[in-house]
Order: sequence, then structure tokens, then C-alpha cells
Amino acid sequence: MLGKLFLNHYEAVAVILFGIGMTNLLLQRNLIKKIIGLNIMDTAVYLFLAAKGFVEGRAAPILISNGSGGWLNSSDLYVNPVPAGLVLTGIVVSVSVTAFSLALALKLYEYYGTLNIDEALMKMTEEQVELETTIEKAEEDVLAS
Amino acid sequence: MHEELKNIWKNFFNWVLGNGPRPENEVIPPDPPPDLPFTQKPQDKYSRFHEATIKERYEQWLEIHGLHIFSILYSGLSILTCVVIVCLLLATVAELPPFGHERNPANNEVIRRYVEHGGHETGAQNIVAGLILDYRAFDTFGESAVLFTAAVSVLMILGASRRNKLNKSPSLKSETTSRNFLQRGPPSLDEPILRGVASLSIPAILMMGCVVVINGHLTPGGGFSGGAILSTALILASNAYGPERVHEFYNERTFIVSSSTALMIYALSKGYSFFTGANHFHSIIPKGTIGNIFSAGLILPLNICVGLIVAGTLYTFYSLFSKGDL
Amino acid sequence: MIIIEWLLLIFLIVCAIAVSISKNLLNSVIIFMNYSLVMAVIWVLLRSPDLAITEAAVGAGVTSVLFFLALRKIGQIGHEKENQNKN
Amino acid sequence: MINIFAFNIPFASIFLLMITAIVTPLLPKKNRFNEKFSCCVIGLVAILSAYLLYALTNGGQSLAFNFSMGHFPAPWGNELRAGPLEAILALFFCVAMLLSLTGNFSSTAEDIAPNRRQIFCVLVNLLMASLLALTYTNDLFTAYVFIEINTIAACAIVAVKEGAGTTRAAIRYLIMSLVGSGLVMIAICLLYDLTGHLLMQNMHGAIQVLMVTKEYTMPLTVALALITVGLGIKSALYPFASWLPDAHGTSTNASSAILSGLVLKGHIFTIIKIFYRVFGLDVIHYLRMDTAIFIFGLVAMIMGSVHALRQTNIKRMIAWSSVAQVGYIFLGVGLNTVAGVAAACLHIIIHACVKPMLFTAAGGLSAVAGHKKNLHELMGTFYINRWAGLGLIAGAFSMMGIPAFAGFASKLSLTMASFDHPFIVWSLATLATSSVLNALYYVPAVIVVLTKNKNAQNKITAPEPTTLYKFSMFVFLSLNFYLGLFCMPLLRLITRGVNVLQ
Repeated sequence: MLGKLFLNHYEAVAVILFGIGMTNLLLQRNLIKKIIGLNIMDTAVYLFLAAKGFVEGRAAPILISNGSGGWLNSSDLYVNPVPAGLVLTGIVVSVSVTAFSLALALKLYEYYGTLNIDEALMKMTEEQVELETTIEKAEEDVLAS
Repeated sequence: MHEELKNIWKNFFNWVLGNGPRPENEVIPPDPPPDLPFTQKPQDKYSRFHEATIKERYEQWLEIHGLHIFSILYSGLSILTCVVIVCLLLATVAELPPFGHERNPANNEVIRRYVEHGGHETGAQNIVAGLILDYRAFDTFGESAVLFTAAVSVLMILGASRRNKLNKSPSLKSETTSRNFLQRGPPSLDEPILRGVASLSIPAILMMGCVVVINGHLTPGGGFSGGAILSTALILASNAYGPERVHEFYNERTFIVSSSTALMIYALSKGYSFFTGANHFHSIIPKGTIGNIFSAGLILPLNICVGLIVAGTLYTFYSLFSKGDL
Repeated sequence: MIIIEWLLLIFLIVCAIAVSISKNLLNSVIIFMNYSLVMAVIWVLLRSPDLAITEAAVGAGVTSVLFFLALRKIGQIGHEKENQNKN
Repeated sequence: MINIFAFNIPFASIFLLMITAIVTPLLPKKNRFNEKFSCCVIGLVAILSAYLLYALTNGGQSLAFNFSMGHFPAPWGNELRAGPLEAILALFFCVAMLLSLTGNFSSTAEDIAPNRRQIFCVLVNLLMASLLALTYTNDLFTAYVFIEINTIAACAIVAVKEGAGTTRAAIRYLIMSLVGSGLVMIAICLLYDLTGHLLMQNMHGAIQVLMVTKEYTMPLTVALALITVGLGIKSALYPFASWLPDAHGTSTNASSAILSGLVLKGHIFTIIKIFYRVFGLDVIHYLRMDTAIFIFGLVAMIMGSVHALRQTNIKRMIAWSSVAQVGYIFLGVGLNTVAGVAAACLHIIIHACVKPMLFTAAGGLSAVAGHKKNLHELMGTFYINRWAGLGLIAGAFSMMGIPAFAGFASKLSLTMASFDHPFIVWSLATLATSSVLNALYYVPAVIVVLTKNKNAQNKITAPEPTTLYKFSMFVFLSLNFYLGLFCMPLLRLITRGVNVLQ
């Protein structure tokens, strides 16, 4: 297995990065770090995919002129273009998602003053309790008067 | 022997309940020095004449150590998850077809056609550009839609609310804006070096971006990377000359109109292509000769549209994130 | 060539772990920026120049700028004291 | 074969919605014109889908066709695929979306600031377009891209109602969804590497070859498991459903209805497509994924109801009930037979009609109780807004599985599907338990709503429900009875659709 992993070293590194990124995304408590984890996870997948398209000894998928007005288009010359296309799409998706989640994180910070969801939850429940007690007090006051 | 056991048990029981005499082996806390101010003296509850019940002790302990334990648990859990996922995937990777081998399942007839006929079928020299904007154009259309969705959502989340708040309390307006702006000093006024460099480099960056966009079907790059480069020119301009100057020609309305129009052109031209393709109609769009600027059918205009959308969207992101408005 | 490849790959892993354990958010973002740049180099090695350009412009450029702006907005840049409880 | 008009409908419906989304920001905001315009477009798409269904099943035949997106045939270009099942789902998705929007037309105006409503329209259109694309697509990577659109749009329509709670809910939802997307993406990469294709039927062929040669069994299993977990997170399969009650409970009524009724279903249908178009029944069985799904379904049915029992907030209760209902769908999928999948699809449709009705009704009831959402505060609200009360009662009876209501039909079909299956005892026992649990929390809600409030001073003078609200509720109710009483023709159609799905 180790030998095979050594052979597939790009993929192996990619899945390690994927694991790290996903763990960050799931279990970091700070939102900014979660989002960085998301980015690491996405780039790891893209690395995996790009490594899958690589073929030893072939050129980048841009047609090369054969010197007499034609183009060399033998499929033995170029690496697989499909992963590159998919990853291009994926990068756009990941930057969109990053921007969106950062915007939400800023909004959360605006409301709670923290980037930690658990803390935000705690603050919210505290606020609710406070609100309820003030309402109860107000009601009691009304009743007393 | 029996009595002793009973005694020990009784002492233990009392210790748990928190009443009765102290066990022999308990460490007596030293008395506080007499000159300590009254507020810092240990409370009655914790003096050595009163013992806490086990519940109180547990709560006290939890209060002090709970967060710590929780974070240790959290990081332990995260490391465990990481290790499990990584091991599972590593085992999978070891089974996969070998890296860089030309007989892998992915190198099949699909790739052969892309490479061998991609040139004259799409007219693009850059096979990847032909792939994403012609063979698999639906994905790319979806990708632009993702960008559009994200831009609209960010605009909604950061843009609209701020305006509401300002409307509610106009007195706060100057204060909040200045606080957000001045955190790093005023960006525009006293920075001759920045402005000098910007005036030199902005045309160069714009040129570079345009080249990358326009040559997307010939060389690496294309609408997306070119658009990102163009947006950096806008960001630089906004930093050097102040956001107000950029705002004069690029505001929310411009953004929405330009990106909606560009996306619309994109959608309609791709829709035409999808429609004719599926119904086996002949498309009137010429492919041109490979290698020329005006070749590859729709790819050049599509790249320009994507470039516009991306440049606008990324600048919008920048603008919304830095000052919460466009 | 192979040595460079391995160095870059190991650098990636180190960066990823460093991002996760770094206490300062600004450091994390800077490390992540380096990570993206190295990723761009790796894509050149994998013969995908399109990806390399895009990653350099987007991953190292725009995404990092967004992160910096977000950090500035929440006052994490320039106010070191606040960072301690926000790790 | 099929006429050229019907042939272009799948493409046209996705495109119409996309273009509507793109032009909506340019339309005038006055008089809520853009919202009405979006509703009209969705209605138009519903009519088109109905016509497509008619054309596909006309005269006893069941057709399916592939629509190549562009000038290049199957393994090279993208493709859409439409069969009876896709057409039915598209029809019901459009109807449910339209009714959720019209039914909550006034509550949307209360909850969402005017300058955000336009963007809400854009997002709704994008969401609908992505749902239809997920329904029709024949290509895994396209599915991934549209899943992402779906995710962002769904999170954004949670956050569209301004407030601290919705922001928090949206972030939780987003993070869980992103984990799911990551898993789906890496699974798609694995599948691409093993098969060399992205189109579903080509992948299916390559996997059949791999199964014969017994190569790469382990990576295939891992890929399948990752895809199932990834999409399971997005479709709120029980242990991964922790995001759901927050997201569905805090957002505005229209968003809750859309999320619960449609977004979950889009992902579940993607799972079904991947199972039956990419892998195939026998491969799923060989890789033991059917048992796993079945067990997840059982657990979800019980645990969703148990969680719902503990809620006091009516919207959160309905949200947790969604988790249980998703369990029913996965139970059907886990049976791994044509009848099971057909029952699951029937339940998708029924739940897509009933859950938006419940949310709309709950919204109407809490509106008359002064926007309070706790159950005990809704006492006697039936007598103030009778349409909403009727909706809640019908929805509750439907979820309990009372005969003549929609939910009964799906339970019946699930029971019938599990008859000649080794897991019959388990599935029947869980169906019974889950129905009892459903009754345990829905019946008190109904009783509270029907109890006359003696405290006259608490009486709130509520505005009369709008005509649009009454109309939507009426359509919801009639759909509910239609599905409950005459579901057999629909089930037959679905079975035909499932048969041509592979």
C-alpha cells in the first residue's frame, strides 16, 4: 500500500489536505478559520482532479503549431484537458462560496460581536432570557399598578 | 477492622455530602494574610469550616476547567475525524489507477476527440477554453450563475442592511463611515507614492487583463482569470484615488446593469447554441481559422462577457467588504 | 525535479496544518495565501497553465484580499489584544 | 416520436427561469411587480411541465429522451434527460413553489425589507432553475455545479429575513452544506477517475464493466458512500440534520416552505438518480449501500419524531417532522426495488405538497396570534383564520397517515413496496411507530388550535386573510385530497417513470 501511495503521491497529498481542510471546516470554532478550511478542502479536491489529468511526458493542452500552418493534434501529445476545465469551474464556485460565507460571518459579527457560532448561541439564549425576564417584570408592574 | 471500614465509609460519605469533620488527609488551605482587603478574603462557603458538597465541587471544577476540557475534547475529536477521513481516503487512493499513466481509464475516447477534433470543431487553440465554453458550456453557464448568485446574495447581506441602518439613524452615518475608513488612515489624500505607482500600473494591469481575456481561446487564461486581473485594477484605483472617484463611474446600478446585461448576452448566445445543437439545426456562427484572434465562434464574446461579470463581481465583493456599500 | 515536487507537496501539508493551529487570524490568512501560491506552482508542474493563472489571480489575490478586508472590518488587524480569545 | 415543442421543454424551463433571475434586478420594483412576474414565470413553467408529462405518457407509452446541450453528442457534450418521472417531479416542484410564494405573499412583505424583496425573487428563480436542472441533468458535474447554486441560494433565502437568528441559522446551514458539497465533489472525482466519464449512462456502462472484472470495488464503495453522505447532509438525513430546525424554523414562512418542500427533495432526487442511473440496483445491492440507507431511514423516522415531540415552537416542530419524513423517503430508496423507489418518489411529491401547506398554515396562525410561534399561544386561532386552521389540520392528518389524506397514500405505497422484502418486519414496525409518534405531536397542536380561548381580553383583531392566501390554501387542500384519494394513477405513472429511469 505504501508503495502505491508513493506512486500516487499527488493524490495522497490531496486527500491529506482534504482531511485537514474538512476537519477545519467542521470543528474550528472561529468562522474565518472555518472558511479557510473550506478553501483548503476545495483546493485539495482540485489538486486531486488535476493530478488525475496529468500524463507523464505530455504537454499542456494548447495546440502546438507544426510549423507549416497546421496543428499537431495527436492525442498522445497533450495531457487530459477535462480535469482542467472542471477545476476552472470549481475555482469560481469556491471563490463565490468564500465571499458569501465571509459576508455571513461579518453579519454574525455585527450582531453578536463574535465569530464563534457556539458563543453566538450562548449570547442569544442569554439575551432571550433577559428579554423574557424584562417582559415578566413589566407584566408584574402592570398587574401591581 | 470492621469498625475501621465503617469509619472510613462514614468519613467518605460525609465528604461527599459536604458535612461533618474533615478527612485527615485533606490539605488545609493556609489562612489568608491579615492585611488582605476584605473583598479578597475567601468566602465563608469555601473556608475550611465549610466543605462543599460533591455537586458544588463539581460545578466549581466545571466552571474553572469546563471550557478547557471542552476545547481539549473538541480538538481531540477533530484530530480523530481528520485521521479517520484521511486513512479512509488514503486506502482508497492506494487502490486507484496509477498517477500519470497513459492507460488510465480517464484517457479514453472522450479525450481523444477533444484533442484531435477540438481544434476544428470549436476553433479554439486552447483546448481547455474550447472544452469549457463549447463542449461543456452548460457547466460554465452554471458557474457564471453561481457567481451571480453569490454577488446578489452578498449585495443583499452586506449592502441593503447597512443602508437601512443609516436611514434609521442618520446621525450615525458620518461616525460609522469614518470609523471603517480611518482604521488604516485615509486612503486617498496624502499618498503621492501610491497614486504615482497606481497611475503607472493601472493602465498596465488593465492592458494585461484585456490581453488575458481576449486571448482566452489561444493562450492560457480566459474570461475568469482576466476578469480577476481587471478587478485588481479597479481595487487599486479605489485605494489610490479613493472609493468616491471609482463610485462616480461604477456604482451599484452600474454593477447590476452591466453584469445582468453581460450574463443575459451569455445566456442568450449559449441558449441559441444549445437550441440549434439539440434540434440539429445549422448554427450560423462561423468558427474561423485556429490561431487567429477572431476565431473559435462564440468563445471570444463569451470570454469578454465572463470577464466583465467577474471583474464587476469581484470589485463589488471588495467594495462591500471594505465599506459595506457599492 | 522530483525533489522540488516533493518539497512543494510537503510545504502544502505544513501550510495546511499551520493554518489550523495558528493562534493569530492574520497569520492564518497569510499562510493560506502562500499555500495558494504554491498550489499555483504545482499546477504549472501538472501542465495546467490555465489553472495556475486562475489560482494565482483568485486564490492568492482576490480571496486573500477578501479575507484581509473581513479581518479589518472585525478589527482583528491592528488590535492584537482582541485576538487572544478569538483563536 | 415526441413533438419538437415538448422536446425543448426541459431546456426551455431551465432557461426561462435563469433569464427571469437575470432580468429581475432590472425590472421595476413598484407594486411588487417583479415578484408577480416571477410567480407568472413559475406558473408558465408548471404548465410547460404538465404538457411535457402529457406528451411523454400519451397513449400508454412511456418515453424518455436525451437533449444534448450544444452541437456535440453524448459523451462529449452536456446532456439533459427527461422521462415521465422527471416531468412529474418538475410539475409538482413548480406547483409547490408557486403555492408557497403566493400563499405567503403577505407574510413575505412583513418579514423582508422592500429592497431585499427583489433579491429574494432573484434567489427564488435561481433556486427553481437549479432544482429543475438537478431534476433533468444527465451529467454528474453539471449536477455538482447546480447543487452549489442551490446551496448558496438556499442559504441566502434563509438570511433574507434580517435578524441575528437567521444569520446564525444560515451560517450553520451553509457550513453543513459545504461539507456535503466537498464530499460530493471528491466522490465525483473518484468516479471520474475510475470510469473516465461524467455522463450518467456512460458511467453506468463503465461501472458494469468494472463489476464484471471485480476491479476497484473498494474505491467504488467509498465514492458511493461519500456521495450518499454528502447529499444526505444536504437533504437532512437524520444524524446530519442538526442544521435543519434552525434554518427552517427561523426563516420567513415562504423560505421555510420552499426549503422544506423543495430544496431537500432536489438533493434526494439527485441521490436516486445517482443510485439508479449511475450505479444500478444490483451494484447498489452488491456494495451493501441499500441496507445502510434503509437503516438510516429507519433511524431518521424515529428520531425526527422524537425531536419534534420536544419542541414548543410550532415552526421548529414542523421542521423536525421534515426530518422524519425524509426518513420515509430514504426507507423507500433503501428497499432497492422499483416499487420502493416509486413509493419514495410518491412520498417526495406528497411531502412537497403537504409541508409547504403546513408552513403556510402555521405562518397564518401565528400571524393572527401576534406573530407568536409557541404552541400554547396559538390557542383558538382556528376561529380567527379558518383557512390556515383547516390547512394545519389537513396537514397534520396527512402526516399522521389518516386515510383520505395525502400522507396515507405514501404510507400505503411504502407498505406495499416492502411486502416481498426481507426487511418487512422492520419497515412495518417503524412505519407504525413513526405514525404513532407523529400523532403524539400533531394531535396536541390540532387540539390547541381548535380549543376556544376563554380569555377574551387576549383576543387580537387580526386582518382578514388575503384572497391570495385563501386561494393558495384552497389549492393546497384540494391537492392534498386529490393525492390522498386518487394516488394510484399517479403511482402507476411514477412506476413507469422509474422503469425507464435506468
